[in-house]
Amino acid sequence: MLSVFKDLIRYNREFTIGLLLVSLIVIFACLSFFSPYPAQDIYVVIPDQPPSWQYWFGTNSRGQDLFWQLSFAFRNTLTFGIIVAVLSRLISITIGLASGYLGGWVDRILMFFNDIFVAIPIFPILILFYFVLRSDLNTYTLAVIMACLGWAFDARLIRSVALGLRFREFTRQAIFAGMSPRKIMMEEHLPYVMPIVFSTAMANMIWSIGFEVTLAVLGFTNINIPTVGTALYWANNHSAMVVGVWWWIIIPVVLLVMMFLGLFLLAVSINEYIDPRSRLRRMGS
Amino acid sequence: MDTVLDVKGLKAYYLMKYFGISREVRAVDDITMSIRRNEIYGIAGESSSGKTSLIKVLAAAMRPPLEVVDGSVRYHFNGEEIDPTTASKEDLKRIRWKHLSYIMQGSMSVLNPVRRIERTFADFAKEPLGLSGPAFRERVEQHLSSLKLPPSVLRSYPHELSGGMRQRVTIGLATVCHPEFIIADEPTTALDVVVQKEVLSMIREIQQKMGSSVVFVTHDMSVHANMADRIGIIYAGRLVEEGPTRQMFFAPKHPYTAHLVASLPRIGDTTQRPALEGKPPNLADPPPGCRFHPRCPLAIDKCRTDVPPLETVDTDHRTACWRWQDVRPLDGAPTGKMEAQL
Amino acid sequence: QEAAEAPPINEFPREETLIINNPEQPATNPGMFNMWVAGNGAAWSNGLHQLSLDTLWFIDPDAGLDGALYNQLAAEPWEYNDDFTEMTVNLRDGIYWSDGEEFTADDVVFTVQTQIDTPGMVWSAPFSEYVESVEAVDEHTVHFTLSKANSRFHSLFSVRWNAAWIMPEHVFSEVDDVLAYDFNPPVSLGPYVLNSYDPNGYWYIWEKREDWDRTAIAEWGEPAPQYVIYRSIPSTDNRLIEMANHDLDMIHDLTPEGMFSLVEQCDTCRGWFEGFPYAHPDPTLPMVIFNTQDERFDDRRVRWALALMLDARQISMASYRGAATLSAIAMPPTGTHPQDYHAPLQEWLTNYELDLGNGETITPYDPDVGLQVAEMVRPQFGESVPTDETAIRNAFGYGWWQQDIEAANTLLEQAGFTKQGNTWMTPDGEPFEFTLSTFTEGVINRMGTMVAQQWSQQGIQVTPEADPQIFAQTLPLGQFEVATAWSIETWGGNPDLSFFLDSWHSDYVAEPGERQPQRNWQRWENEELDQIIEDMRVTEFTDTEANIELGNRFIQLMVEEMPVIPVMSFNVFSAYDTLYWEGFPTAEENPYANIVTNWANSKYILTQLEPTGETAN
Amino acid sequence: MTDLLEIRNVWKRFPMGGLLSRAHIDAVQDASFSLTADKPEIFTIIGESGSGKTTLARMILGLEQPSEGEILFKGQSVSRNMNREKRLEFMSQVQPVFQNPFEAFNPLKRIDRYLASTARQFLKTSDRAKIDAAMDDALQKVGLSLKEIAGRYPHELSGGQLQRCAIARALIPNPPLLIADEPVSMVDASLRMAIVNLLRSLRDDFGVSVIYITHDLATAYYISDRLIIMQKGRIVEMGDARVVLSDPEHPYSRLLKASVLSSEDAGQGKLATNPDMVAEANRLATMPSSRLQERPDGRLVRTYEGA
Amino acid sequence: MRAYLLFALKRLLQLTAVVFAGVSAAFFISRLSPISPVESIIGRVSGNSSFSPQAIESLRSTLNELFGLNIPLHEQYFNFLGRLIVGDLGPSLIAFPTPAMQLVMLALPWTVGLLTVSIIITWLLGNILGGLAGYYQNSRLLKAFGVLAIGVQPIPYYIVAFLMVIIFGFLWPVLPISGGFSMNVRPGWTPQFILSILHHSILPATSLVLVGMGTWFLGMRSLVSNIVTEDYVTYAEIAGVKEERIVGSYVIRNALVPQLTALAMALGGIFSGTIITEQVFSYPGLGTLLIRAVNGGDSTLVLAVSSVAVIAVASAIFVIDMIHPLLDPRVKVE
Ligand SMILES: Nc1ncnc2c1ncn2[C@@H]1O[C@H](COP(=O)(O)OP(=O)(O)OP(=O)(O)O)[C@@H](O)[C@H]1O
Ligand SMILES: Nc1ncnc2c1ncn2[C@@H]1O[C@H](COP(=O)(O)OP(=O)(O)OP(=O)(O)O)[C@@H](O)[C@H]1O
Ligand SMILES: [Mg+2]
Ligand SMILES: [Mg+2]
Repeated sequence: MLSVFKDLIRYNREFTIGLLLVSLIVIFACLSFFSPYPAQDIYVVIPDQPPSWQYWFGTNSRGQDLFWQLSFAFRNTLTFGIIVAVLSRLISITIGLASGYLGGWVDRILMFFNDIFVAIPIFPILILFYFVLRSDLNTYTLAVIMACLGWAFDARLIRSVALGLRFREFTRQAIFAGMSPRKIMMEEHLPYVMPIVFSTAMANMIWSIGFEVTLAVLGFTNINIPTVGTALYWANNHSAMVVGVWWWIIIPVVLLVMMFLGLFLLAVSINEYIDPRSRLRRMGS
Repeated sequence: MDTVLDVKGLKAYYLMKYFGISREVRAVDDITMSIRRNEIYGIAGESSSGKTSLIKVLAAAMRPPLEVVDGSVRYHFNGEEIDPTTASKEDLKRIRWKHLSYIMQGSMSVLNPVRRIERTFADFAKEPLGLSGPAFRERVEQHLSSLKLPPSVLRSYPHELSGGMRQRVTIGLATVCHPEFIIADEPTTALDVVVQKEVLSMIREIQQKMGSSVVFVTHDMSVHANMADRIGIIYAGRLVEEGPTRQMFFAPKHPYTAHLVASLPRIGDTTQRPALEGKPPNLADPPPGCRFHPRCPLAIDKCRTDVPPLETVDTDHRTACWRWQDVRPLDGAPTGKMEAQL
Repeated sequence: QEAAEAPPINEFPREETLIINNPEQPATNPGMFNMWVAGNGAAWSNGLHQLSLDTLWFIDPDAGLDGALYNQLAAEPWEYNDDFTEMTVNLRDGIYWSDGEEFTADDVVFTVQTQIDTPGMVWSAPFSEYVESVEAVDEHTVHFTLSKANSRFHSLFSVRWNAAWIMPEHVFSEVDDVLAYDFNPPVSLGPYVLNSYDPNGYWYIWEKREDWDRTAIAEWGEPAPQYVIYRSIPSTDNRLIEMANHDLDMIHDLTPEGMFSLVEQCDTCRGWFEGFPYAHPDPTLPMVIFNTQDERFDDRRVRWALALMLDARQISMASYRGAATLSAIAMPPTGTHPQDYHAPLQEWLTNYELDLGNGETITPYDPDVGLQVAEMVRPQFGESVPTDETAIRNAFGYGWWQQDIEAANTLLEQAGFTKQGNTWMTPDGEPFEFTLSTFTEGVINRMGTMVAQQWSQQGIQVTPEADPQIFAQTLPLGQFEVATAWSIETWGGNPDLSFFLDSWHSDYVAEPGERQPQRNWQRWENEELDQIIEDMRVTEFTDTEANIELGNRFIQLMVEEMPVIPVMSFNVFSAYDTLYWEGFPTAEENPYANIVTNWANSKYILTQLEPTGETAN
Repeated sequence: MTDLLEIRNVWKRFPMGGLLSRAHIDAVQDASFSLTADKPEIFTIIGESGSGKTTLARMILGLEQPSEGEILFKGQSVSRNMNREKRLEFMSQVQPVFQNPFEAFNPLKRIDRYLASTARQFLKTSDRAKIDAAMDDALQKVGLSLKEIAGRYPHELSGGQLQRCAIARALIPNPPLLIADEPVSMVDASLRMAIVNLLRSLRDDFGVSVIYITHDLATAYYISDRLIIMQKGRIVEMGDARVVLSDPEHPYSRLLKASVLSSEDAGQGKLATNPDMVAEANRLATMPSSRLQERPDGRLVRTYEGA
Repeated sequence: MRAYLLFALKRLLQLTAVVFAGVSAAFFISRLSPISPVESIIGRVSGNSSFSPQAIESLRSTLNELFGLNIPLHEQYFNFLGRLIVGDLGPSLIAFPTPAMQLVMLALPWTVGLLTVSIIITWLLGNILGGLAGYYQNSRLLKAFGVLAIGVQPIPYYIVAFLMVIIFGFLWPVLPISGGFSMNVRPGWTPQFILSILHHSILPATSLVLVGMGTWFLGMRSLVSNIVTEDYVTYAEIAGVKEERIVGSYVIRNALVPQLTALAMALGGIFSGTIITEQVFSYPGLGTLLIRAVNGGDSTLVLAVSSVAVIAVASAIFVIDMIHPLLDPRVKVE
């Protein structure tokens, strides 16, 4: 594993750049553990200071040092995105593989639910959840809800791959080797859907963070928890852009873009690594 | 003699780079051969021996990572000489389908699944034929009927046709412009015997009618026996023997050929047939010397170190074996004398 | 056919048009103008109640054109009988509805009677409760017989920002189902009629009546703009941009930062104050409200301790960037109140002694906090910050409680709280922690966050919770521990406290979990308070001196008990552009009206405006 | 004589078109035959593509439910709806060998994984040593050894080795019956004989019966004991392999044999088929009423009413 | 043809089922809302003057009765289903007694209009550019576009929309930043009105296109780069088929099929985008209505908006499903 990693770093530029970007953001997010200021305190520094040596990312109109504030925000947002991505991957893999492999009425029932989840407008539901849960709607709760709403699309993709695998000879071989359906799905078919899982995980993160930002900007999340979304909410609340405190908006956006670019590059290069086709070619035959 | 194609010392490798480690698969390794006008040349060999790779070079259908590293390929069409490995895009376009056409391996997937057959025909042949509208359509229908296909297939989508029909459509596509040179890669694999025979006889008919040359590939020796005028045997990227069909079958001069022609049982004959032992060589790391030596019953020390040259042993018959004189037909090999029983 | 003909393009010449920001969300039910029905989605602040409807009196939160009390449809002030069980109103004559019908006493009677008869209308409940009967004595005299003594009954017809509007009897009496009627287009009793409106509710255009002089406003002059457009622009940034582009003449509210940047970017734009702090103080009093039904806050020592832990300067900076008008007393420092209450009470406050319970006393009041804040913002805003002491006191407030952690700790200990490490424990031995409900945005949210933070720093774990339903549910239903909002609102232009105080009577305090009627959100009960309220009920509204006396009693009681911690007035960053129009009210020269655009009083501004002569090209 | 496998008047009907449409295709029509337990044999099914060979095999493997008729294995009815326990029991008796050796194993997984799983499930043991022994035993039967195979990925083996591994896997539970659906059609000439010879030795040396499905008449003649020839879902001829192939009687059987290309004719370009034979075979395929008739030499031949 | 009708029928059944499940879910979730419309109206109404507790109590019971909130939940549910079939969900609670559907219908054309246009533009543009980028993998311009697409994609939509307002409304004020049409034209089928609508929709639509395109672009690009390795493409190239033809009819055409399915599935998420659009550009539409309904605890209106959204999305998916067999002859209409 480690050698693979080394190889990837040495020979795959995309991987290296991606890793660099993502590590930067992750390290940045982890710095929040060493923040000299509590996350929610306001008016701890002079407000509205542009980026400088003293305040690398400037300060916002709430008197917070943006460097530390954003490191909290990225920690929470990253955690949120990862939880959503992981949970919804678990659901979509389970549903997709089961639906594709088991077929028949299982498939029909699962896809019926899938269709519902696809057609349901998510936004009203999220807002309703906010009104029901209010400040209990923290990062984790929201992540779980988003995960429950965000699997349908990818489950269908996974299903279509699994559907093809179902009729492959090695699947039948596995059946007659006495493997249980669970084992076949998880050990035989899963590797084939991993590339999809990776690339959709990435898309899912963008999607969920986008939603978080949307909700936060409208004030429909717990705005006391620093996230990228609430950072933008507060910036908006203080008319940051028209007032000229551009760094309050531009810096988180740049960091966000860096993070996704990094994730994207990682996904692409890892994909190539785990894609059965290219893996076979690499192993030589 | 009237040669249409000259291949000299052709080397075509798959050059691959994975995370900095470069590997080459020597799929075509130093092949020299020539094809004459109005003949059917069969290429045989086990799978992964480089047949398709060679064909791709000949058909100017190379895609990275396949690259020609050495040698030349020359076509002679109407006194014009053209090397498909170096020719410009325009030159290639000029000869394509009019002079040179190609039936790709896997006829199941070479037709655009969302396009009606007639549109595909128009895409492929309208320009080279220089016909338009009804004239073109008539020409296509006529051609299809010679392939025993009703005109209604033109309105169909590929998935609506059976495997045999699709194969015939592909052959129709490749031959509708009456090219001088047809390259066919396993045109009958995956067809049942009845259909296979039909398709083969059709290709032959067209070839004879147009006087074109055909190079075709299959590993089914009985197809070669009935189709080809000459046969080339490829083993691990090398041409190991080449000669007129009868000689190849009845008097092979390479142990691998001898094995190939003898390996298949025949109805009415229950002699125990031995299988070729060992594993086909890895083209990324082929054995030194004669590449067949690890599996060869006749192998001597020399075979392990020295590459045997392709020597002419008879008219039109060349072989690359240090011990060709010792090669004898194996037990159960066809003799040409034994009438197919009953 | 007619439909094929393109309708004329309506041009609204810029120099004849006043464009006003309607702070409400775009109307939910844009074609609905029947404002008398509760919850039918009719928009109010889109010009309907400012320009088209009218009622008997207006009481301005500021100085007013000729005093704060306007006799609008009434020809003169109300007349009560001696025991306040009857009220007689004389109406103006020569007032006409926009459809030519004359306004008479029948309209007033119809308005009251219909609402009594039709539950589900906005004023049904109070009319049913207070009115025994109503009759038209003659064309221009209405006589109310009240079901019980009520010296403030007239306030139902007195607009501070809104009041019971008079219905056109000749229209509504024809209507079968008053509740379903949309009153579109509205028949107007004010100087403007509806010209057109956005079917999506984003804008409404009003056009001056040709017979504007047959409306009550004529008394104060001719409204200058031919057209008035109300635009709803939910995004504050867009408001700012539109004004900077001169597509908006009056903005209801901006963020403090938005205001600072607007005056920088637009030469012709300004706020209520020419310079810092720009904002207009509304006659409401943002404060910290304790739910006194929570036993931890049912102890004045705890409430005082929490008050002493606060640093008002920081709160002012955090919420308003310093542009707050602080007030230590339970009285918004707005309108005429500083002259009536704040200035006179300075001395009493300065000498006020707080008994800490352990034998020590302190004098907690710092009379110069306002001056200190002014010094704090001077480096950033320089010349725009006033230098004159009275000006500063008017803009930044008089004084506030000195932060005194030691005294606060003493008080808490006296109340049985203990400090373990850096955490305060309640007498029950639980950690002293609670949630502070606050607004979702704006200055009140910032104030709440800051207050919570200051308490947290002293070892009380306080979590601010942004609550979108704070006024609709949280406060009325008592679903909070501590909140930042307000339970005090006044007329502003009059020292009378009836606007909020009557509802603080202990008779109205609801059981925990029940809905508390408007305003006594702290659910505080106090005998002395009840006495003040009962005294007020038999004091004539116009008896200024008696009312100020009552006010002083109230304020002193509040200081003593601290059931809420008053912080400052609700300053609204209203802005206006003087490129096309001039004559707007200002803090210094001519504070004749509240600049806030959604209040019905804003119509008086139209009579004072004059075109500058600038035209759009 | 006990029956190992008995196929009784089995039909398989697939619906075509929509839910409400009545169109269907009879992939297998009225097939009956049986294999005895006492004498292992190679039983060959031959026929054109689409004639129902695979469908028949799938029904025998219990992957498809016959529309009509019954399939009995050792007297027990084979059903698609067996519970897992029954199915495992059944699978330990009947094992398949698939067509494409390169596809038979997941390219991302080691091969021994399948062998080990088979051993664990069907020999009901989790003792590593026993499993290894069983694996090695089976591999030895096909001329390989565990040492050669252990830890290797499919791409590291040749097609012949792969196909032998697949057969070895099928042999682990010591099933009396193997079903091999075109096990050699995807491998080239030099490998083909290795597999075919292996099937033969399984019968001769280990007493395994094999149902061998193929297009290839030559290998059928070479190894099989009995065969059936199928055309469009119907069995048209059945009997001793050598007898039938030496002298096919049904027109379709004859067409098949005539279409076999022979290397004896090398260079003569014999590619023509007698069109009348094709026409006759196609005509019979569509005839509605017909039945199998026994001939004196023991074979059954389909005859048609009105033909 | 008959087969196609049967296929349509089956899909229609499925559509009904999805709609039923969707609106039922919306019904029950909307009933979870802790906000009572009655309380918020009382809050608003009594905010204007001092009401006594008795007055409030009488107002409350009146309103509860008026709104029909005093019957059990399951009865409300069956009422709701019955009313949904007739297309009248009853009066909105925050705009009583205006029918909720009337409010929805007022907002619907704007949302549907803006979304349809921008989705179609997004989809076409993204797919065509993505297709070209996948085919001409060495083109500098398209590569740059790819980098841009990847870079723009993660920017929150709110920011994109907001930057457009700042740029085109503030720094360089050339386009209207709020409203659906100008105040000086009257609604109607007149050229002025239509032009005004188009003019006002430029910024909202562009912002939607900008953020949406990246996904399609990237998706299409990777799809195409797989398709170009398909045999039928290679074969057409070898045969010297014209390049435009290959790109159009062989490559992009085949890739569109999965992209169409993806479009159907992406529709469910679009409503969230419009809410931001409406907020930032003060554009009329369903999103604002929904937020207002939720804020006001108007469960009828929430349901009306959600139901219409579910039906709209499900129908759009249905339409796409119906086009699918026409686009891909392999899809069996069974
Ligand atoms: N795109 C490719 N990249 C790398 N190696 C390849 C590629 N295509 C083929 N090869 C390798 O080149 C060698 C020759 O392959 P080729 O397809 O020419 O064989 P073939 O004789 O046509 O086989 P078959 O009978 O299976 O068609 C094989 O080892 C194969 O693995
Ligand atoms: N699941 C299915 N649904 C519908 N039709 C089917 C199904 N499986 C097979 N068929 C049809 O049944 C017929 C018999 O198919 P089968 O696969 O059994 O033929 P085969 O003899 O194995 O052919 P091949 O030699 O090509 O493998 C064919 O016409 C096929 O289209
Ligand atoms: Mg090949
Ligand atoms: Mg088959």
